[in-house]
Amino acid sequence: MTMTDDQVLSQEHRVFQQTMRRFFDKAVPESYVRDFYEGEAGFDPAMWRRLDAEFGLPGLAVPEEFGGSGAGLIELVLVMEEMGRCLLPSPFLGSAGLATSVLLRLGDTEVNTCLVPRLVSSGDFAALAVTVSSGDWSEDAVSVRAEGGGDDTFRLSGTVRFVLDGDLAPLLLVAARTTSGISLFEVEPDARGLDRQRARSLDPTRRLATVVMHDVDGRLVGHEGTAWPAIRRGLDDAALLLAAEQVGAAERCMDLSVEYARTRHQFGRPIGSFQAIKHKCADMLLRVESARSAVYAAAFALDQANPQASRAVDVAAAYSGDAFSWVAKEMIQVHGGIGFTWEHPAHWYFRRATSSAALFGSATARRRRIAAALGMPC
Amino acid sequence: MTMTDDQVLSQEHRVFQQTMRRFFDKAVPESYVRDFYEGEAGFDPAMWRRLDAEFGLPGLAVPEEFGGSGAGLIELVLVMEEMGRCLLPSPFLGSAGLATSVLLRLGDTEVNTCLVPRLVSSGDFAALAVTVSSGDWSEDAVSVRAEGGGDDTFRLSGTVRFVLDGDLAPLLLVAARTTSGISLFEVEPDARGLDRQRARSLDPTRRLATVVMHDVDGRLVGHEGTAWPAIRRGLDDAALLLAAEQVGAAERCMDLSVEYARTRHQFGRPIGSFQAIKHKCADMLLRVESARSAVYAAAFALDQANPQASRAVDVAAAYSGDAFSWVAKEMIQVHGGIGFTWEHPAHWYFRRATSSAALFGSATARRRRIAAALGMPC
Amino acid sequence: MSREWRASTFREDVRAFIARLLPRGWKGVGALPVGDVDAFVTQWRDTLATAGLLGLSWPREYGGGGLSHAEEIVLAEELARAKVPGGAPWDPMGMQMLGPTLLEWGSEAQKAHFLPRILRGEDRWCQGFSEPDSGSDLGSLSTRAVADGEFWHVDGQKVWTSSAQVADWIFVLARTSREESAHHGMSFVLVPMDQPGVEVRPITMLSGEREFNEVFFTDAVTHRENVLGPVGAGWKVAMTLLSYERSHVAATLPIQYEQEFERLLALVERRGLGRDALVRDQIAQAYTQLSVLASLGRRVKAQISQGGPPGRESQLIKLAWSEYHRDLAELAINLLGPEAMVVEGRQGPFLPYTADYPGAPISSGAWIGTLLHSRSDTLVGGTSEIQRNICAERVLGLPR
Amino acid sequence: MSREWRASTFREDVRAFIARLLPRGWKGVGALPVGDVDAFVTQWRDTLATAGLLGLSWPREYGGGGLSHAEEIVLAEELARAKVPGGAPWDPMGMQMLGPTLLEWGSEAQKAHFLPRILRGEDRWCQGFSEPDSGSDLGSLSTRAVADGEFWHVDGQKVWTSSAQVADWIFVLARTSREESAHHGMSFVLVPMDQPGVEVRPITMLSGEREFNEVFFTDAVTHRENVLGPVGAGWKVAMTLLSYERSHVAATLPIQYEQEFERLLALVERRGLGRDALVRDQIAQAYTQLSVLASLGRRVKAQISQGGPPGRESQLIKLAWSEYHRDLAELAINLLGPEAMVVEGRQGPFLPYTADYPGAPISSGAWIGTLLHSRSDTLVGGTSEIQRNICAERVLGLPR
Repeated sequence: MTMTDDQVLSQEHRVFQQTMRRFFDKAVPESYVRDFYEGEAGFDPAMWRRLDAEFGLPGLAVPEEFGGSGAGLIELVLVMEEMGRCLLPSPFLGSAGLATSVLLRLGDTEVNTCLVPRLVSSGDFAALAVTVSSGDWSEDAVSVRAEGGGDDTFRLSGTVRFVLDGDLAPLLLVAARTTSGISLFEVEPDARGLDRQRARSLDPTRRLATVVMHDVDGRLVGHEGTAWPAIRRGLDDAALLLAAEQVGAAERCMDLSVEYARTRHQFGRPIGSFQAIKHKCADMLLRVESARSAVYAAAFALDQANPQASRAVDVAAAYSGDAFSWVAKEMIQVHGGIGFTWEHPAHWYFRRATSSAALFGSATARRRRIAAALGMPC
Repeated sequence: MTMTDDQVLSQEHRVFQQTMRRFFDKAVPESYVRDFYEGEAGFDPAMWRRLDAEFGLPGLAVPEEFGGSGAGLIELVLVMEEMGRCLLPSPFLGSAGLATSVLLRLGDTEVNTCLVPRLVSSGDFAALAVTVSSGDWSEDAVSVRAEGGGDDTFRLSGTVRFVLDGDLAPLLLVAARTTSGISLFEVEPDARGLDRQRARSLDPTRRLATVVMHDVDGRLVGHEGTAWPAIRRGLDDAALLLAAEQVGAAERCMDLSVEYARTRHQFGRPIGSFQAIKHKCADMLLRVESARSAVYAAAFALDQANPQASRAVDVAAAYSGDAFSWVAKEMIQVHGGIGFTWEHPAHWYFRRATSSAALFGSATARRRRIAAALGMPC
Repeated sequence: MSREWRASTFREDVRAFIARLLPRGWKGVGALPVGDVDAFVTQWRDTLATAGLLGLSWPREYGGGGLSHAEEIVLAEELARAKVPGGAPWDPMGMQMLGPTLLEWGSEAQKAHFLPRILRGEDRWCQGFSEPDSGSDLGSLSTRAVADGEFWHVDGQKVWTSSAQVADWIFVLARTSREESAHHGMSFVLVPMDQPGVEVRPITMLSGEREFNEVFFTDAVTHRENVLGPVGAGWKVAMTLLSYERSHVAATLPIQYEQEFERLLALVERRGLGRDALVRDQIAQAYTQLSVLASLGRRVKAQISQGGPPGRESQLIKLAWSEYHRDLAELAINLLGPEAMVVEGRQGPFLPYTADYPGAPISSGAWIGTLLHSRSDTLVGGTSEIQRNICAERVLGLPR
Repeated sequence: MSREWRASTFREDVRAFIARLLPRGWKGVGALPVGDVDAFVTQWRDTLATAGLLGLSWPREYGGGGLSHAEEIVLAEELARAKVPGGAPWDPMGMQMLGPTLLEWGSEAQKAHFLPRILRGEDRWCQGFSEPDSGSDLGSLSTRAVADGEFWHVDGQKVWTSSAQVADWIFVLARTSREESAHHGMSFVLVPMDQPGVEVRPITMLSGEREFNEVFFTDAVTHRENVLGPVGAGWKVAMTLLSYERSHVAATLPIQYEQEFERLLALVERRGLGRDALVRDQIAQAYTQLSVLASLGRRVKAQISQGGPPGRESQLIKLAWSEYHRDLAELAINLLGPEAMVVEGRQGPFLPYTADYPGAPISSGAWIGTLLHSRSDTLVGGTSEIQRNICAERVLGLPR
């Protein structure tokens, strides 16, 4: 159990953070999110273009040689915190966080020079279909089968649920099992035998889809049978980014609670002067700052290719998921009746927290991995 | 899942309860318990005689035909609550609660007419050695071996830990495995090859011993190979009585905490006016009354031979153990520094709670049984 | 047509009666297609009315069954066991809350007028207690009723009023004297809804449903005879009403929660989670809590039925059940795993304080509904924080 | 004999130095026979003193090492990693708390007199802050110091004073003006223990050990030059002192807790519990908490070492660690099962805020000691309740 060395945000990081905060404060007010609840909209192409045009966010962590900005996971983490704070509905997590990360981690020149640049400054985004109906993000759980001919074209069959933006993404990547193991495939959005259905999300700002394939043509991405390590590492990256999003969202819940507790009066006093409320807010603070510390530590560990980075991700993900869920729930309690209305944003965060707790694997599953990593006999 | 019918204490029960409360308030003040902490004393024969002479407590639940008072488990529960309240150090639980119960549940005429009466109005008490070194109170865990000749005399070998009053009890009963199964034996206290060592208890008011046997003569009690069902049911009875003791002790912790919170001032106010303390006390009340309800319900179920009585005992035992532990811990927190001193009785209750949580099996083990009883596949 | 019920054999009789009426293989209202629920409930209310099972404990002169509160509770239990409702969704306000309170505090004229109308379904009632600035702090409410000749004039705003959109009358706790002390100077005023001075605005809840409302009074009027109990005694009358609600809820809640727990076991079995040691422990913990609270509830009920005062345990019931249910909903959602991200099947409806309808499916939508609504369990009717204050102050005597 | 240490290579140098001195197979003080601990610690303190590793950040003119606070922290970390103490049990009071505070607030004469004596072990110090009626509420303390010519006269009572029975001096926070406002009118007074006006009565703790004391002042006297900082600035001086304590603890605690966690893993392995899914989840939860709090601590440390103000996270550290450690002790006891009923082996000694000595056995006695003492973690130095108040009020700005 070696601890990593001191790691802390640089001055540049703080400036970047403030830039993002200012942008999202203005570009994503409550009314913006409300539209996703009230209307049928589920994706805002204009916003996606702005993220690219103004900040190059889709390519933020893509090396410069492939068209990106060459930043690290820590910068992605800072972005995700801000997106979580305002609950931005966006393909950012699924595309920049997960799919791009998996592609890069394949370490394949052709992929890097052909596919990856498509996800930078093109307006395109990607979806990665890797779960199965049980929603387990593990190697064993990959159930789509790919049968191949002599060339790089395979025929894919199977169902994948809970695919982030899976019904919309112009670039659809599918993890499937061939005779030689897990491989990655690109599937054309309009391919024959492909059915993509948007799911009725608990959290309307998190777009999920079920992807059904019957003998769908898929083009091999990278080498056959060798995709799992890249997917596994990409899932680690995505889990960490999800944790960062949870930190930002949880902090916003805390801020809303503190603000309400300061101004709402009952029994002739602001409710924030009652210890029960006060202590709840203190516990929110403890969880938010603890989660943030774990997320930063894991991001630095991943960026430095620390051999224990994966365990650090498990720790950050398990903790942040639980922390956000707790904070979101207690926010409703602090708000009393008003927190229980459709109108108040409290439930948006509660829905996001509940939904996120199950994305990429539960806290319990992460703890199973931690126990194994600690060398406990299985 | 059928609920039992309404069950509530009768007026007679309440009178009995008050009688016991008055007796113990007077006979077992703090100074009485303190002697068990300060001195070498570990058993008070005079008190044991008084419990018998004044109230017939050792034979309370023994049928009248065998010399007892013929009361039910509910009466024993009421006694145990009061003993828990004052933390009476006594062989009552091990002898009247466990050993006598096992003997009666053997349903053997000879046992009932010869052995049982020895435990009523004689000043004698019994210890039952049934655990193994791992402290698991299950059938599989019985590891003492008995090798028999033609008559009722066997030779016993093995080690039993955590035997209530095992070093002192004039009547020593041992559960051992013969070729035909678990059997019960009586061992003479001065038998050759028998070694009884008092253990250094975390809770000095709970006397525990390790009993080591090398080819010790044991006289068969009841029939060979058929003792387990009686032991199992006796352990249920004892677990319920332990739970009752926990309820009484937990309530006393609550009373001490409330009293302290009313009188101790900090920041110019009684600390009981702060919500953090107030809510802790409310949670103590919730746990105490919930535990008591579960214990009474299980006692009525056992007394009525309800087929689900055993599950009710598991529920009461699991809940009461956790409840007492929680209340004892929070009592120290409410008391602040003073609760952390040797002088203050808070730690007596904390020790009793910690120790009791492991006696007759943990709450986790009880929940394993509950899950099985709910029909979940194992 | 109303049949006679005998107290001595009431439980057996009513159980047999219900069993005879229900369709074969009846699984509960929750198993009906969503669109059929209203029709079933309407028809079922008629059945109960015809059988003399509405207002069972009310005097026969007011259209009731003439039995005691004990049989009323038995009926509630048997209906819950049979997985059928005790009336229409708005009936509890009139039948379980206002009715008994009228019997205790009402004038002869009030009883003779209102009680039969409640049973016949001619008057639907709703409750006007909470206000926007007096959520957990009823003592501070500011809706006023001012007497002027034959009428009271009511001004103010109430909130969290269920069924207001269908109600004919509202019972309002209003300040009727200038005295500012918290619990004095209030009166319990019955106000007709169908007048220009009363405006109802539905509140959409976090689940998207509209069960609660805001009710605005702008010079609303009601006749001076529509004060229940003495002028200035409103707080006492309101407390009477709430105690009737509590005893009813205490009797039926354990049964509903047992049925819900069985649905949870079915979920575990369907998902094949029963061998997971962690899940087993969580399920056993939930069962332990359920079982313990049911015992606590029975102890309270038995004390009351023995005629004794409800002990200090009674104050704990609402607090304990609400937190149990909140935790159970979270457990169910955790067991669903990623399925909880997607609403499959119907979404569980809003039922304050209680589980989803018995017989509800075990698909994610039903449990998501339960999860969303369970967040109100620890808020509605006094937050858990207030409940703990009350326990500590009134039961344990800690200083305010 | 004192050797020179260089800042640039300090960590490597001191690590090698310690490694060379320790016996082969060194497992930590906790692995020594109980009777050998005192002798080892005394000898080890001499070794550190000889090597110039006491008062590392103090100026050389006062006998210190002339390095910075950063090296002091590195030294503390390396000693903790090597499972050896940084001095005698009473040294932290003088070396980590009073020493740096003297350097910040003391007169030249005070520094020249007291600092070398602390390092040479000639003066042992103890702390007089808490009072019987001012546990978590230091603002209300009532011990008074009154100036009379050349002397201050001290009257009152302090409590929870560790090492008072072996100390030569006590630093006392005393009221020195009639002004009753909470944090004003206090001074920080250094009082010699060896005089008739000072009486020490040991307090036996719930574990049976005697680590804390009551200290009674009855017209105790100290020279007027023994006030540290300006008269009336006692509160500020005391806060300086506490902040030094906190930064030291923040650096070493994670290391000690990691070592303790490894003992817990050893316990799980020895008891064969590693395949139990519930135990695995509990262990993973504990590890998650440990790891998260270590990250939080490093973030605070890094901010401080970057010269920035400690962020709002720093206020959380004590609260979080104390509750972590309390929970960990309970987990260990649960894992022991029935063995926890009996004290086997030595009982873990009292070490406020920290784990048992590194290298301690995994038998029940050690964990029972940890359990008993961990109950004080959430009390000593401000209860968790007070810590939460402070977080909410000072960090989040909630009203008092």
